[in-house]
Amino acid sequence: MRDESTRPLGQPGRLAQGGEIARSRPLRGRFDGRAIEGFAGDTLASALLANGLRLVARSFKYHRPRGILTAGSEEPNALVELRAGSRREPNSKATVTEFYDGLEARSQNHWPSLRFDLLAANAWLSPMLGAGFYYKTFMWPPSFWERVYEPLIRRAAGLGRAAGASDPDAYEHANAFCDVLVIGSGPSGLAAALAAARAGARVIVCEEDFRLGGRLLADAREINGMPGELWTARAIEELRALPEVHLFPRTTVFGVYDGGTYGALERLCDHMPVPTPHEPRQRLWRIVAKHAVLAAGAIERPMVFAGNDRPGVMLASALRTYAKRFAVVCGRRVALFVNNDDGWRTAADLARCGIAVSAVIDSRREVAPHVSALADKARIFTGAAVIEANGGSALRSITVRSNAGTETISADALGISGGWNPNLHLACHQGARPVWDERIAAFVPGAPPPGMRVVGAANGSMSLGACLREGAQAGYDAAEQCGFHPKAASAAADDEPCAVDAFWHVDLSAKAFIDFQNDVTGADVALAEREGFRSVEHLKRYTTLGMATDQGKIGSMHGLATLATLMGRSIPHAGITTFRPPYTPVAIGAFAGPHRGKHFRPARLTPSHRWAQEQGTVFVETGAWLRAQYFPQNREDDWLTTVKREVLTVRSAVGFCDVSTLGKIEMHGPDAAAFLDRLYINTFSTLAIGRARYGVMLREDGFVLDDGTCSRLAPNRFFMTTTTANAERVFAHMQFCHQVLWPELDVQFVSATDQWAQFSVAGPRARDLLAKLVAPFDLSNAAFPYMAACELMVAGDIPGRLYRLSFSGELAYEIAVPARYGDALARLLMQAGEAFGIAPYGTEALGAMRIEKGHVGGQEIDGRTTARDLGFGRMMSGKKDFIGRVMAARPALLETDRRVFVGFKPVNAQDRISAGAHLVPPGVPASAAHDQGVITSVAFSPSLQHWIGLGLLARGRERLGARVTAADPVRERFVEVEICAPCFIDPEGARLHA
Amino acid sequence: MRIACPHCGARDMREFTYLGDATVARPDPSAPGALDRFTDYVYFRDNPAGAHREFWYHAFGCQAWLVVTRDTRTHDILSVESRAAK
Amino acid sequence: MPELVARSGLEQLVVPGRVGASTDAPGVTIALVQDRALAAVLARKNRAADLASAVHRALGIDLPVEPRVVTGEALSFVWAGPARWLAMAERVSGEALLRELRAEFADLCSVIDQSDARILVRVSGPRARNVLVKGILIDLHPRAFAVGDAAMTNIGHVRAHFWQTGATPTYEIAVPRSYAADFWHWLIESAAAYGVLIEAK
Amino acid sequence: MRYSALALAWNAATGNRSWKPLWRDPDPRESYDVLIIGGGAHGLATAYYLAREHGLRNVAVLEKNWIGSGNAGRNTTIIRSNYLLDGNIPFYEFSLKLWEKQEQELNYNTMVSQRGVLNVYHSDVQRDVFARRGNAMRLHGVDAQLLDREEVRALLPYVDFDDARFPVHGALLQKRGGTVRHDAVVWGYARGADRLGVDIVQNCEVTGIRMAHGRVMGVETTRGAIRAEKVALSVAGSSSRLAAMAGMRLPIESHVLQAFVSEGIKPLVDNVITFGAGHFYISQSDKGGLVFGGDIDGYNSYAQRGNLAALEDVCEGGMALMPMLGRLRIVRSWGGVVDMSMDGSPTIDRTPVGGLYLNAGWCYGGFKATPAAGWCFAHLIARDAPHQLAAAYRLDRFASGRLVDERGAGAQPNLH
Ligand SMILES: Cc1cc2nc3c(=O)[nH]c(=O)nc-3n(C[C@H](O)[C@H](O)[C@H](O)COP(=O)(O)OP(=O)(O)OC[C@H]3O[C@@H](n4cnc5c(N)ncnc54)[C@H](O)[C@@H]3O)c2cc1C
Ligand SMILES: NC(=O)c1ccc[n+]([C@@H]2O[C@H](COP(=O)([O-])OP(=O)(O)OC[C@H]3O[C@@H](n4cnc5c(N)ncnc54)[C@H](O)[C@@H]3O)[C@@H](O)[C@H]2O)c1
Ligand SMILES: Cc1cc2nc3c(=O)[nH]c(=O)nc-3n(C[C@H](O)[C@H](O)[C@H](O)COP(=O)(O)O)c2cc1C
Ligand SMILES: [Zn+2]
Repeated sequence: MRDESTRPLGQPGRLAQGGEIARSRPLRGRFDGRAIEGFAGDTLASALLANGLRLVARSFKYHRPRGILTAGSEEPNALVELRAGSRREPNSKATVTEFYDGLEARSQNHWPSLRFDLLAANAWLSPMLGAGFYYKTFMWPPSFWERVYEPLIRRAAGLGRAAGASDPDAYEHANAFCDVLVIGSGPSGLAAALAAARAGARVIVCEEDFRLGGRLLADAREINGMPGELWTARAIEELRALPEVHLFPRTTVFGVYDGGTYGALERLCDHMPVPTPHEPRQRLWRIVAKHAVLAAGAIERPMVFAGNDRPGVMLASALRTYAKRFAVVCGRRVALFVNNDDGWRTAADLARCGIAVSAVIDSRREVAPHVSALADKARIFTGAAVIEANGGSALRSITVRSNAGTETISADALGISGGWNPNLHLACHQGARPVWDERIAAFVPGAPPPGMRVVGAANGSMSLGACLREGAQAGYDAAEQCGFHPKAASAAADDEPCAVDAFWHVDLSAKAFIDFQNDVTGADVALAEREGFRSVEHLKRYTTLGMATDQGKIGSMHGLATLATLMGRSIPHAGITTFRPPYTPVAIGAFAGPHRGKHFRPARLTPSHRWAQEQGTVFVETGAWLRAQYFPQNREDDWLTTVKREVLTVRSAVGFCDVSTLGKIEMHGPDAAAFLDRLYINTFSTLAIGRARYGVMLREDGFVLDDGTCSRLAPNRFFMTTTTANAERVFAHMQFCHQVLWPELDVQFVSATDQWAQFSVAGPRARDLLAKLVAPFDLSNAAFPYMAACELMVAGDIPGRLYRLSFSGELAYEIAVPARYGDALARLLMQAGEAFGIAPYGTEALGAMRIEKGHVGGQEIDGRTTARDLGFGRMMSGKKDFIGRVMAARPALLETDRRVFVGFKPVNAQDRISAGAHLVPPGVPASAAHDQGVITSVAFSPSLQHWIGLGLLARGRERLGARVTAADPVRERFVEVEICAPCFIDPEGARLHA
Repeated sequence: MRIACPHCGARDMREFTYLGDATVARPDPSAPGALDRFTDYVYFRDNPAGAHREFWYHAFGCQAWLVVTRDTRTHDILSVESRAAK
Repeated sequence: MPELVARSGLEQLVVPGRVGASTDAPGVTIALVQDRALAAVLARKNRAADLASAVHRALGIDLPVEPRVVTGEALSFVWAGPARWLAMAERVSGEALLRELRAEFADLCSVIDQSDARILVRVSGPRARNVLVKGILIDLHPRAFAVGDAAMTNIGHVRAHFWQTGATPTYEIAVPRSYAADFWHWLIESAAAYGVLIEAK
Repeated sequence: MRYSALALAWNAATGNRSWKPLWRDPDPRESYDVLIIGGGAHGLATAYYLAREHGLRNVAVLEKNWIGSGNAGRNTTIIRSNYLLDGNIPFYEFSLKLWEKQEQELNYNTMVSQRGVLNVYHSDVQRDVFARRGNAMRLHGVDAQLLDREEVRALLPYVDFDDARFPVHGALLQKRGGTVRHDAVVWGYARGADRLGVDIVQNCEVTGIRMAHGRVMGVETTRGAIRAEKVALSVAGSSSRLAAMAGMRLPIESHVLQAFVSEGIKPLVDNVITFGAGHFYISQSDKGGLVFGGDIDGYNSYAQRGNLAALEDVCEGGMALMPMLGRLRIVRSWGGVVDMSMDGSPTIDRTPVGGLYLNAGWCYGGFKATPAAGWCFAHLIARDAPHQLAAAYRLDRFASGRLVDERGAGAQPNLH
């Protein structure tokens, strides 16, 4: 077996010459473990076909054998698992996967193997498994759904297997701006790009293929009398030479967003086994374009008849692509089944490659002689149809029904062409509805989004001559509107015949596939119609028509048309489902770009971060910041030991903590005091210079927004702090108040959060320590009492600030220096504080001490509490207006049984209380009916040697001394606690005034 | 969506934050019936399908509060004014 | 009393030398700009015009009224929003800059030290623009953004204020100090493919 | 025809020719006892319960497009009752109980899948906030479990525990939460209501509300005027527009919320997971697509589509939580117009206009409420008195201050 799989297949399908492939660069890869060969310039699909492999996949529901249908991103069948390990990519389209050396791919959705798939038995059950069958069964017994039915369905569904491991590759974002964005590089796109670029406009051309040229790479055509590929090469060369032109191959425009913003995905390294060093795998572009030219071409439609999914049945245009571009023959006995002139060109194009077409079956009764002349060597059936494609996992023959009766024709490839759908996806992303064009029996774009022009085949203009004219005109117009002076275009070609007659299905059997990938058949559409799913949107959702990875590019139109026919409505009346981004599937990693892992969001670092790292600090994510949580020392093996030590050090000696994360705002101006009065519930205009005050702000709805301190440094100069979490919101709120509500106030403010390194220095020895740092500044109580604030020199000549604020309840200061000195100040504090037994403390100790002192924090200011709830009722000035004053007087906010801020201690000192516990009266069941409040914050108090808590309790302040049960069922803790005042240490404040 | 900030130029919407209805005005807090009016001001909104005047804050840019008139059906921006003092 | 040493906080990250792809010449050159004082200058209500004339009288330069940077002999001003600027001076302390501005223009504006609030990075070289477009959603093409132009925007999730100082092109980018490490990471990652030279200051 | 495996087999044997439409497609009559505006899940459930529980069968549901074309047809299908506030828990729990027996009652497999909903947390503070919520649920008799890191690892081994900006510390789990096949809910209720005599009228847009003497008289529609003594608004994102027809302004803004689905893959994500440090949640549909979403775009919109910024934000969250998502591809994105209310909670109430009832303000979370909202709204319409389970959802709460603000975000809809 091994031998067989490594033996090259010898590329039996490869033509001896031709093709846009580099025969000098042979490549090897593996498909299902078997060696395959190809050349640079191949896709996996062209290589598979060249190697003679036609069965490449199993279908979604019935596990039917499937081959390659198309040569583009609309491929519904040939989906493979590409690469291996953590790079495995399920559902990769072989038709757009560039072949590279070492490529590894596997077929998917079968058991045990691609060739012998036992699940193909589903096909026998297909009458029972029609559209929406699962809505009608699996209901009994109810408990079986999660345990039996759903796991079965889930396992059967889905196509490929995800890697299931972290994606090792990098993704990048990038932004681009241009005058004209050209989407698609076929003749229409190139003509547009040339017209605009020659005039000097900034042009970006995005092409999803790895090679530019569109259908010109695949069809044998002439432009300006030269072969299409030559014209293309010259056009590309000219564009490349222009400085303001950017050509992006391998780049799919996947979405159109507001304001002329386009999303595009550039695949930088998908054509190699692993990305080159320093390169991302893919780059997501946001392109802002003044104008866009949508030249995305058209997508050929299949024909609907029994067995139309048989490997070997391919779009006629794909046969041409494989032959001309890849020098690959898809069969030796080729037939065509078409309803339009263009399909006939396949015969002529294949003939040029030496492949004879044996039969052409056209559903139309009449075919123009110059069209049928394109297949002069073939048997011609008009007014005929292929009624069945026969064979097993490869096409053997077709059954043709014509006036002459039914006959079976041997064929190993059948090219089908049901006409062309303009590729108008992107023209509709902004909600424009397509309009029906009877001439080409297809929808064409309605009003495209502002700034977009749709040209060429995408616009329903199918002939090459028209494509070139329209493209050039659009490029011309766009450039002109950008202020350039373009010249008239020069490229010309014939208007080849492209007549088409609508033809939607031969039959509606359960073997006539409409949506190949989701196995939606004609029978499903008929059933849906019968059951009342008569809106195209209902049809889609009930049958899953158009919901697979190709998003209905191949089959939707037939489904909708069939529904319309069944209901006796016109197609435009029945309508079409909505086109939504992305145009083709886009990797989630690409959207996330560089924002993943540790860089999902920036980690804001405090000025002393580096120093703290050196101390072996444990950090904690607090919102955007990374903060020191605690500073474990030798032999401290659990966090609580450390935190206890840190707290006790502060309470007995001195400690310090980086509090630079607080939001800081410098506010200046003659009306600063007046402005503050309106922001805070309490008054600041009366604040003396050199003093600080605690302040509370409400939202306009009367609930507490934030708290902090504000110091007056000079008559018209204030410095305020906000909580770390709310800094941005408060700042924006203040800007709103100033700019929108009270523009008359002469006040200026900026954020100074990052300017200052600020440390809290707390403990009985704080003054002694600081004296060393700020000498000769007088720190005595008389000169610098509690709530004093000043500007001063630190460590000799560093301009700093000192505030006598205490969060810990100790004698404490907050000292600030410009942030660049923060690291040095931390080191200095350690050094100078050594004599006093200093220890740094982190957010845990900070939190513990604030709980000991009963200060409110983020858990209490949770957006539902009022100033009164939190005990700030008396701070609310009755003498002035302030934000939130009026609404704070709503009846429910004044009710006396509201849950208010109190403290809790365990009745049994050994008990641990937990935050998040609910409070119920003792002795009653812990049920909602008895729920009276909640514990919001807890800490172990090293001073008291037991756990303490803060919380919100109905009528709490009236119940001091009473007991409640703190019920924490999710952690199975039920603890009796005593209600107390929310201050556990030094309630008189002697320490902080020391 | 791109908003032409009168100060900074046209910028992607991700530079901005949104506050909604700009047709409301903060009532006089001392006028009679202030509570009702504030209820209206704080909670009740125009929410038209069509042109809508709304507050946007140029958070990552110049920090101006803008009044943007925008069609809520198409996201087309019809006008932008700034409330920041020049 | 030991002296306090200034630190950028990026010491571990800003290691002079080449990083990224080993191109012959670096596509991008990156340097941390230090020793520059920054001050926010905010005109008092209705005094922007007076301030502009006063600045013109005192310094001979015009305060930009749109997003641009104007460079004078000792002082430069970057537009920082309506009636707001960022004043910059080389080799002086923030305190000194503050004193000078307050002394000159006391009643016309509020002046607030921002020297430590930002980290300033200079990015230059033939591929500098390719790097910045990976984060900045503003058109940097010379037709749209030239030497002297400035903008406030975001780079990823980081607030940034930047301006172009040279045609090479050269840009100076100011980001909040606390975000500097994350920004630096992004910058180096985005530039790596072009070959980076990190300059000593 | 009753649905069952037997019925499937019998029909398969007879060429699947005897299946009947799930609902008739009647032209609207001139008058009804009750008109329900909006053929979303809520409107249809309301009609069903009006008929079933209150015997009101002269009822029509008027839908401007096709039923389920609104948020019912575009939501990410999550059901749960893991709320914090007393005003919410009993209501959503009642809803969950109705889901649990829905398929048997409707004889329609709506694929109620109680696969468990996990909200992961990233810090001790967040753990306690979740504990508070879990405890509130438990006090209401609702299942809730607080999982630690290892318990989460056992369930979700692919989550980023190590290299993450916000490492996962644990999760709040509601096992009975899960998903329901959204479209099936619409079709199931439609079929149920239709069989009880309700007229489901599609392509019938209400363009005006007729009133006289402070009472509602009927509506104008694109298919003519229809009389009714009771008119019930259940139009989700269009609530303000309909209210405006009756001269009312609502405490609602209409915002766009996007959602995304990946290509179909074999089973990968077995539960519903919500990321606590960014805007991201995910589940896998039975068809194999990963269905996920995040925050609203953040601006008023009726466009039913959003922008790139929100999409990128959601994917950043996804990659941060589950870096294995990187190579999986989004196959489709879409948007819905959600009725974001000022406190993040809905309103089921009478209005100042007699006979005009309002069911609105469901924000991004009204799908899970469908059965209970239908039940309570039907009760309100039939009895002209609020159902006690929806007692918190009164319109006067904004004036009184009795808000139901789960997030504590205040009167700014895009923060809820
Ligand atoms: C992307 C997204 C994801 C969501 N995810 C979830 C989730 O996971 N879990 C959850 O619980 N909730 C979720 N929701 C919210 C949920 O979908 C909605 O709250 C809920 O569907 C609203 O109720 P409905 O089904 O009745 O609304 P809709 O289905 O919107 O029904 C309203 C109907 O009214 C019709 N209508 C409007 N105006 C008129 C008129 N003038 N005349 C006649 N008819 C009219 C509309 O066409 C529409 O059909 C999500 C929403 C969105 C958009
Ligand atoms: N006679 C007929 O019936 C008929 C029908 C269809 C096409 N044609 C021929 O096909 C050609 C059409 O020319 P054209 O330039 O309009 O189309 P084209 O098909 O030649 O080129 C379109 C290009 O756009 C690319 N593209 C599509 N979507 C994209 C996206 N989202 N992002 C990036 N790239 C994308 C495609 O890969 C393709 O290369 C003409 O030669 C025409 O004669 C003829
Ligand atoms: C739970 C859920 C799963 C979906 N799965 C798919 C899917 O697998 N394929 C698909 O194309 N669309 C899927 N969709 C999206 C729908 O196609 C559609 O976009 C959505 O219902 C909104 O409707 P609209 O896009 O027509 O406006 C899904 C939607 C939901 C709500
Ligand atoms: Zn701006």
